[in-house]
Amino acid sequence: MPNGFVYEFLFYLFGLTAIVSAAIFVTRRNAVAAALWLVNTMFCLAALYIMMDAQFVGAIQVLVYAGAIMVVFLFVVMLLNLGLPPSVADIKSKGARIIALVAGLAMLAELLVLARQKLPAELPWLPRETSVTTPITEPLFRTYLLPFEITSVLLLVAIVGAVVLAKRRS
Amino acid sequence: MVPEALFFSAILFVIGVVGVLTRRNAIIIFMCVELMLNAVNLSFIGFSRLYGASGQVFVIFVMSVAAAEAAVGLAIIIAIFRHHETVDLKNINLLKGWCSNCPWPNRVECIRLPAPSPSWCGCCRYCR
Amino acid sequence: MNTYAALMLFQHAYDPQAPVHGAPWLWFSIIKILVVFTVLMVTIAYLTLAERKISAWIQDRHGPNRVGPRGLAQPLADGLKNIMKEETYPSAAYSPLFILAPVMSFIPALITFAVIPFAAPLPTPWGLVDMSIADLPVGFLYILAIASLGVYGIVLAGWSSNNKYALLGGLRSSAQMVSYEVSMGLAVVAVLLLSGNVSLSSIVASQVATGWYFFPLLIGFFLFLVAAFAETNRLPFDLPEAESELIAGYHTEYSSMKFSMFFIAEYSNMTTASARLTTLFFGGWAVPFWTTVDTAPWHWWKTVITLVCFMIKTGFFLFLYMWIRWTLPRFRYDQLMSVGWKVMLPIALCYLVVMAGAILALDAAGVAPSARFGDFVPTYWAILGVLNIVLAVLVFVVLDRGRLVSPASARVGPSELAELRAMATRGPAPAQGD
Amino acid sequence: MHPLAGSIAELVWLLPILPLIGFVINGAISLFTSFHAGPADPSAAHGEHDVAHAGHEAPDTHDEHAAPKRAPLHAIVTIVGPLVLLLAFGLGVAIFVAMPSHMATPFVKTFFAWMPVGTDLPIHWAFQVDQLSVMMVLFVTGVSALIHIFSVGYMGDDPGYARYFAFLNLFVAFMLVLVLGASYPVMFVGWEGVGLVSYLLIGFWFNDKANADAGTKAFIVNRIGDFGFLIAMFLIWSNVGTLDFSGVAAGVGSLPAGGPLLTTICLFMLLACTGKSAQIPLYVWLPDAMAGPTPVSALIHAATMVTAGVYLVARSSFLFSLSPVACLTVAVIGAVTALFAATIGLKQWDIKKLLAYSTVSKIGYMFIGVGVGAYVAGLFHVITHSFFKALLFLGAGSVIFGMHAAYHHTHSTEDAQDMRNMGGLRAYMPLTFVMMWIATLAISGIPIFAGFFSKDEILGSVIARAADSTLADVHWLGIPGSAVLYAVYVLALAGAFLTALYMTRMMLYTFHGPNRTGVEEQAHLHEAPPLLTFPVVVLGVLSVLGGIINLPAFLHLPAGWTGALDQWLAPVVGDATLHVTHGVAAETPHEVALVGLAIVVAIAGIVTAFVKLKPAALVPKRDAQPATGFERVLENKYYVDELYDRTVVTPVVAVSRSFLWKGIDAGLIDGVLVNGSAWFMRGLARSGSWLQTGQVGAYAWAIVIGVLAVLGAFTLR
Repeated sequence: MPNGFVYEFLFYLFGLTAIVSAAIFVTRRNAVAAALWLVNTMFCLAALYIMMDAQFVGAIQVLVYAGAIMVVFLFVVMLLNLGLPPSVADIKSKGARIIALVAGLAMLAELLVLARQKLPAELPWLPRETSVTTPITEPLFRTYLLPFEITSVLLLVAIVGAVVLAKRRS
Repeated sequence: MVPEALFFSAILFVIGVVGVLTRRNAIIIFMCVELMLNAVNLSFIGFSRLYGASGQVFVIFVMSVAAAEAAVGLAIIIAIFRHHETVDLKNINLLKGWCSNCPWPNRVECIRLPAPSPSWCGCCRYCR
Repeated sequence: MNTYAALMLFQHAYDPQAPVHGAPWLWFSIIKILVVFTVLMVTIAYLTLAERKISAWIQDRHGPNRVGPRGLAQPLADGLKNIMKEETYPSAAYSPLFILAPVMSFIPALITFAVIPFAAPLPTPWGLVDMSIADLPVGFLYILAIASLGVYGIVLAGWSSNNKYALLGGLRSSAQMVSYEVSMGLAVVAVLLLSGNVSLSSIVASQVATGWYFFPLLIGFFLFLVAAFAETNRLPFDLPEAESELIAGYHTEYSSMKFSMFFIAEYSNMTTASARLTTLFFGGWAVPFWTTVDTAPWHWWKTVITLVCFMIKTGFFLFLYMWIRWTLPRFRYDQLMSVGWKVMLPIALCYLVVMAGAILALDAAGVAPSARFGDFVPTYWAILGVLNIVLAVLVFVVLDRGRLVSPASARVGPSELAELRAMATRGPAPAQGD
Repeated sequence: MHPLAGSIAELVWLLPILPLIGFVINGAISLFTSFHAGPADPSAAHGEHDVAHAGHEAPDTHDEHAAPKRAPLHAIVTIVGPLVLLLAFGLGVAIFVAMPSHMATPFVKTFFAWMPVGTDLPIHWAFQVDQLSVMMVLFVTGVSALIHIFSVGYMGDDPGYARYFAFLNLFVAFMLVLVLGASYPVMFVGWEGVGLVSYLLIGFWFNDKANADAGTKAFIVNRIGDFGFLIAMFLIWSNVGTLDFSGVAAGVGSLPAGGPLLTTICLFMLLACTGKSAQIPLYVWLPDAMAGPTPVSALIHAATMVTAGVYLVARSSFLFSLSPVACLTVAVIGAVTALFAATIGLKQWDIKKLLAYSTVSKIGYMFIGVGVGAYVAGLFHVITHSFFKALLFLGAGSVIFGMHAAYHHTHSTEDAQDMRNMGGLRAYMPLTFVMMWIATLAISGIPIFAGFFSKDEILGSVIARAADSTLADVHWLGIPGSAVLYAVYVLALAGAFLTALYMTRMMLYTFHGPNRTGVEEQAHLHEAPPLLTFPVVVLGVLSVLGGIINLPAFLHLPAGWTGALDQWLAPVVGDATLHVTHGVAAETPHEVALVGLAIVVAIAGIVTAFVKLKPAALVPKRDAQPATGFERVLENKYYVDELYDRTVVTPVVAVSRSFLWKGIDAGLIDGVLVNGSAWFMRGLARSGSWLQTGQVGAYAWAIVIGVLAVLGAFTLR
């Protein structure tokens, strides 16, 4: 089990980077810059996943979120040419921001109180010899097979829906 | 490391919430929602350290749902942009049934009016 | 406890066939990073020369031959020129991203190399050193993930230049890469079916044991090859920088070293893609028909031979890149998209289903169940290979007949043609609807 | 291991399926050709004169002006309809042959768990093959097959030909489910099914409101009886815990014999029987059911469906035999119905109505039989009755067919079913005439003919039970059981006299005397085509020879000739019969004298008719004077329909109209609940619409506040 100073240091580093990036993302006026900060957050999260023995999920986090979803976001931003110049002052007024911050802090306080529960002991790390995809195959293809299959239907519906919505009617 | 992960997750989630509350750009709000989903994913991964690999499976599901949502949501945003030339949510309130600056904010009266007037906004289908 | 750990370390120190642990591992990693980076950079520099020489050869001329003996110092001169030239910053550009973009296109291309095993493990007094920088257990997914990030540099370059040609190039590139990424990922799933593991070293090990995947996964290889060309924005898919349409696409506004970095990124992408093709389909560093070299116990000369072998294979694919560049014309943009979505994606999906079914059927029929992971079984391989050939014949001969691949053959319908002609004589037609 | 296991009896599921296949095929043809094969429109098909025939059938025959229009795919229907019945009959015969001569236990074939209600009530879809059900299968499929063949000729030119055969096949399918079901619920499916098909067929020509009303009436009256069946089933289940016949037979012994519980169950079952078998007080639907095509009357309302009540009592003999009071009730109802319907039959002019009342009367006899515990006698009468009554109806159908054809040729608007318009048909329809006389003699109880043996066995059983049985030992409404039984005997005898009388009257008015049809029409009167006469002849033969299956013992025939049906049914109803007769075989005192008395009564009835009735004096319907006095009461069927109308229908309609419709439905439900809730919700929605700003930010705020509240609640917990 990789523990010790280096591990913890890196864990905190990635976590804090994720949080700082997210905070910057929320406050950027420029949509493209915001999206890039969000990508950074997602990278850090992928690193956290890998450090918590979820290597497969970490890889597809980069693949799906950073590589696909955020690219599509960027694509749309550019297609609509929204980034330059920052014409829309899309951040709300100061009062609204303060109220939102208060609500956010309240929610954070509540979440932290709730998170202070007694947690069970962590599971042992997988031995290095096993393939990293092995442990999730059992729940994915047996326990949650039906949701898995339904997800494929959902994706198909999403594809069709996106095509229909974005198609330019002549 | 699980409590730390939960801590990070909570903060990221709250940042996403605050983003949704303070922004007006539909795409940015969308990204904030994605951030919230990511925060939840982090919790799932943390819990999978405690309760087994099912948590990772849930993350996979969340990702596919997020992908589907991004596809459809962005398509909607493109469609809206084509119509309104903006993605500022302040101007997108068709859910209300009439536009905010319509002089006849009541659909029934709107129908009853005899002829179109130049002062109408023309943005709801009854005024048009 | 400490004594035991010390004993274990001690034992490792004197067993060159056991994996290396602890501090030596860190040092070896640093050394490998430095060496690989340096070699890669030099290779890339000389690839530019190779490209020009090969193009000259194909076009029956001499190519660069003034700097150094037979022009061998040309890359040095080019590099020097690029460093000395003036950096231009367009006033309307969004400068943070304008500067960041070349870096972001350069880095993913380089770090992909981190997981590729380029030679047999090297035994040292401190233990067995993997000849890859980091043998990630998710190496395969890592490759896909990092490859999908390559688009950022191009997209951001195009957008931040605030130039419409650059933006179009960036848009094209993002659409193109997203489209072909899917086919690429699906095409190589068949490799995973055969190898049963996602780590690249085990994929190579499986190919050593059972034979290269090129033959039993012929169509998958072909799909991957096409997708790799599209991913690297090389001809015939170099739409993002199509000179004739978009001046230079996303790097129109770039000059000097920043422009150069896009070139370095492109060539390192090519190198990485060639290395990936080698690793996934051509047995990686394995030497054909010489099992002694490919298997333990390891020895330093085996490492050397396999490294050379790997370089030859990768070099072949690099040559293929250049060869094709000077052979095939560029696709039109809509053709590119329709090939990606209407041809590549369905074929990749069907291929995956067919291969999975075939493997299942072979397993059920009891044709050497161990063939996938352990032994080389000619029957198994022959069946899959013949299946692939039959499928290829089906796709290209029977099914096609001017339909399946026709999106790529630039056919314009009569009405479309009339419209285009009208446009040519009268100027653009009035916008319809909307 | 049951002796039938693995034999052809395993194919018992095929029996209802075969007619069902016919139903599907014919029904599909009917559906897909519905444009042409809609209900016959009498005014369109027959010109103006058929308007007067409202309520009577009007097969479109022999139209000399245009070639007869056949329904589409006529040939397929013609082949499929009767063929499935013949196949089913063949299968029934095969099962019959496969059965051993003495089979102690029924062969129950379970197919699937149909309605498993927890572990308390495992209802399976199961068929029971025993002597009783096989007997019923044989005569149901046999008679039905003949009637199907008859229908091919009779209904051939009807536009709804395919629909007709679809219904007919469906009816047989349900009837087979009824007789084959191994438990009350399965039987109930058939029970309800035949009721449904009866409704469909009575209203076959539903363009005419009278026909549709007759169908509705049959349906509703049957439903009243079905209610009794359901209650009886619930009582059995709650007290015995099962609904399988074998299970109930085994479990019923634990109930107090003759106690109020058993009597209640049996009486509710009797209610069901009176509905299905048209007994007092629920007989009123059967005469009206003559609105359907004549073969339907023959099939459903004479031969098969109406005997379901008798079958139910026989099938439940293990219940009835334990409750003497209920048995006596059955017998009394049967006797009263027999006499009552016979008196009405005396004055009917419509040939089919007369036969309908005759049917009611005859089923009364069967009820007497099964009521006094002579189950075999009752079932014997069921079979012989199905022969001669089907014969009578089909003969009447031939007559109507001929009459109608004649009137059709002359475009007359006379009533083709009224006996006053007939007379002297002997000359024109000799074969029908002979066959009808055979049936008349059979129903009257003249020796040799089938009806004689079965009727006398019932009458003899009544006397035997009156002398010594559990029935004689109890009191029924304060009257000693033996007295009741003697009264039943007298009533039945009187009914027998009247039966001979009105049947002879029918024959006299129809076939004898001068012809009153009209001079022009006489030229067109002729015998029915062979397709119609063939089943009639077959049934005629059976009516003559039918008695052979259960010849009485006093004939002193060699062993094996007498009492065949008794021995055959002994494993099913033998125990119950013995239980009624104190465990010894019933001995009828003075049996020969009683038989002689019955013969005398029957002959007296025939002679009386010949002496008193003067066919020559009869005038056609258009010239007839309205009847007076008691005759008028009889002609109007004792005004029972009017009585029911006053006491039941009118109050129900009035309450429905004034209170349920205008008060509850329009006022409370529509006014307060539907519109009121709509008003309420509209008000609520108006107030809620203030919250709906259309701004996504506002909705996001709403969600966040909700999340804060929920998380807060968790925090404080």
